[in-house]
Amino acid sequence: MTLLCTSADEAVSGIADGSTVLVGGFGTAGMPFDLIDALIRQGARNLTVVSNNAGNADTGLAALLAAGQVSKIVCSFPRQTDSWVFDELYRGGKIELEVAPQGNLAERMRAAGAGIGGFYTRTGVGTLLAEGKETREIDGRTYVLELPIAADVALISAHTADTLGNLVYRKTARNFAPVMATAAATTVVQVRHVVEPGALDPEAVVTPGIYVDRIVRVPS
Amino acid sequence: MTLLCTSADEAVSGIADGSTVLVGGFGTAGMPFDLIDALIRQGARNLTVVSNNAGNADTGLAALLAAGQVSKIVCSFPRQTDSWVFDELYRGGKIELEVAPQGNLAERMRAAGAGIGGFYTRTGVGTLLAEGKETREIDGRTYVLELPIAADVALISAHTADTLGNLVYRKTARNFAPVMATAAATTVVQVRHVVEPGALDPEAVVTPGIYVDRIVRVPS
Amino acid sequence: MSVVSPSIVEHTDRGPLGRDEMARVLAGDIPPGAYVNLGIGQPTTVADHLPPESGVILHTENGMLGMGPAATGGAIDPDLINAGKFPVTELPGASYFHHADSFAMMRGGHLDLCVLGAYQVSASGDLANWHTGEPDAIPAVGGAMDLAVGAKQVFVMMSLFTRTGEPKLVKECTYPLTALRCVDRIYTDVATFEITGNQVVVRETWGISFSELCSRVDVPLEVGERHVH
Amino acid sequence: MSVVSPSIVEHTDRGPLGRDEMARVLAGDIPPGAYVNLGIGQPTTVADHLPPESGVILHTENGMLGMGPAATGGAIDPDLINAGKFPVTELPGASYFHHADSFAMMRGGHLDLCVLGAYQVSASGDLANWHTGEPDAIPAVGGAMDLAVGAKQVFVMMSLFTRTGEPKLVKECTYPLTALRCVDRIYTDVATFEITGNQVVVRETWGISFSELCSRVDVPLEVGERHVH
Repeated sequence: MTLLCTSADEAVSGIADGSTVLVGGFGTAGMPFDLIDALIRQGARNLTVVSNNAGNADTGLAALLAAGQVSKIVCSFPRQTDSWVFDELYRGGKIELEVAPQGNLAERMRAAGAGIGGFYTRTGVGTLLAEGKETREIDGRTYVLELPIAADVALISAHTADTLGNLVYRKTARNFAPVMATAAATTVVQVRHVVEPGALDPEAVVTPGIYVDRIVRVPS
Repeated sequence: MTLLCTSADEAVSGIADGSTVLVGGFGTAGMPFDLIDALIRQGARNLTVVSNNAGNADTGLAALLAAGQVSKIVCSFPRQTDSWVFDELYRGGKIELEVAPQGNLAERMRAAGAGIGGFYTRTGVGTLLAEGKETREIDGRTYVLELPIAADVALISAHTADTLGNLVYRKTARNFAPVMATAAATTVVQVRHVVEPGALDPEAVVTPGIYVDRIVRVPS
Repeated sequence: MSVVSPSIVEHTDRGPLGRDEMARVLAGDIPPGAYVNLGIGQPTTVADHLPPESGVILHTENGMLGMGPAATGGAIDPDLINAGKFPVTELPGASYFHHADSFAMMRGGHLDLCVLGAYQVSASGDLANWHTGEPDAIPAVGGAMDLAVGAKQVFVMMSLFTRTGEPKLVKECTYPLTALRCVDRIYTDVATFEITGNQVVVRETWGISFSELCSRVDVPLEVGERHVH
Repeated sequence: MSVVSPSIVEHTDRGPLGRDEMARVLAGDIPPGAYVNLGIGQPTTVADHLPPESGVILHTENGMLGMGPAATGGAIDPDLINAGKFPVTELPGASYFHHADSFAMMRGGHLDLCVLGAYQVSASGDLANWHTGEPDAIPAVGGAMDLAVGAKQVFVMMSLFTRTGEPKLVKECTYPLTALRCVDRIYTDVATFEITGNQVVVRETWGISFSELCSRVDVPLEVGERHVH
């Protein structure tokens, strides 16, 4: 059952200290700014955040980091020209960092959502990022074992939802959101538009409502 | 580069004896009847076919089996009320059968298409279908290791293609086709309509053209 | 203060449930708004007892959520079928997806419930429903193993006895297994059962008393308790 | 009968290639109709030298095939960016997909070609392009490791020497590796190289002769052969 919330604050209510939170977006495209702002107001601390980047400039994920609510971040590309909030926390030893290849980040969340206990990938073989991980020869090639990333909560944004939680996205703002929606116990979505069931083309739904727990419409 | 063929015969040309061929469809929905008929005319033998079922009545995959071109079939559900062609070949010892859970069939083809060397699944644990397969405890649960199914050729059907090979499907005729398109060295598609690039909604493309090698339009 | 009373309901003033009645009883236990997969064969008939206002959303493993009733006449579309390969319809809010996504949904634990037929269920919830084990049988598993391990809850729907009177609820399955310890409830013509831990609890009987049931099934049966305030 | 002749072309009558010229040389080697991912930074500029009639289709790992040129002015759309997070445009025939599908495409070997920058490439094609290895560096890998193992061919684009004159084509990488034995060709300001088996073959030079190149790079270099009929 998908709950249509009346505010972003309602949508993020109940997120516990110590939660693992998936945060959608690639840079700022698809980042759920309103949900993050609400999470800052809500105040959950000691969070593990999984997101492609570690925040840009001073808003969105960067603001959550600046609020001191994140103890660990799992991402593929923290270092950016405008990642100064993360950079300072990291150099000050105030945040733990796990860097994962972007494809592993995506595939590990997909695995969590798909009931896969682990998978073998060629990505990272022979590199620092595979150190300490199990490797295995399959058909003459070396693979690394990667494990799922499951989460308590996913915060994502989409373009339009119907009231059953079916989602469509817009252009490259889609990025990680559909995968994250499958990997979290509770998926919270900010959308620009909410429509009635039947208004979305069933052939074009990207995230079926089964993956969506809470929706809030935000001004675009 | 996607090649627009003028006939189903051209589309299936060059399929070698001994090939592994993925055949789309769930029952008859989405079955590429015209491509199969062309493959019967083309005559490749000793094929391994991967498909959800083992043919219905006397047309499509059943006709390919009846033509004696298939030495092994990998499927989830061969036994149906109208699978008499397969049943007779099987009971006569004239075809080898590998039964796989339907989810493993789909996920193993996805793995082949996604560069995954193997994955752990809970499906089949403790059953005949996991006998002889490696098992492993992950987080206190038992999983079975399943390996990819890659193929030489995929024969699938879609509703509409653009000339770059982007595909959209129709309702539950979509089924295995998008996954099979990723798992074969050569993907051949029969479609009802061909349109120019730009005519399909980029948000609604299901199979990007990168996975499609040959297209042929067939009367619907 | 609370009083503990047995929670079983015995309908001994009537005969066993008919197939349609079984489907209705099971349908009544499906929570509103649940995402449900109904296995092929008898479980499919449960859909006939789910009113639209229940908000239950049906999944079919061949790539659809929001499946509607069987299609008839001009509404029959060969591109729109259920897992049993019968023509069905589409409800508002439906979505289509490919087979790997459909089974990821199932295997990833997103379906609230599936309903499956069975040859046998063991006292610990092992399920056998795909293979008779006979030497000349052609094995066919379909999505049964995926559903059994993937759905949050597995309800089985079957007659309790074979035509020759053998119980299908058994200590250990003799048929080849579909999945281990996966069944949560069993809906039969003469009783409904809940498998909790290693207990088999009888919730309701039809045309048979609890004590007679115990004598005909070679599995220890319990009566549930209800706390009455 | 065929005559074997060296296939190297030495442009010693001019200086090294500028960045734009490097991009043009590389672009000229991309087969028509290829599916290509251009890494962030310098490789992105290759797109400026791919005419529409080449039919080359660009992939961006943040979920798109059919990426068009950079967006400017009113065409800038914050929902439509490339992997470097710059605004881009959409070409007819484009498609969008989520990150797992995008990387499955990459990792599954479906891209014909990717172009990456590098700190170092070894004689056997090992690539180092994600981490300086300095103790205070913040590591950031993005999609580099996935691209390097996934694309059918990996072209590297870099200056051949560091600012202090050290060659970046080395016997063994001293920087942390991105992937093993993955690089097929190296496009630099002074030469292009092909890595075949364990040979490094020089195809073309600019502003430097083959022999001078050999003296400045601590890797055995070969001259390719061409069969002339």
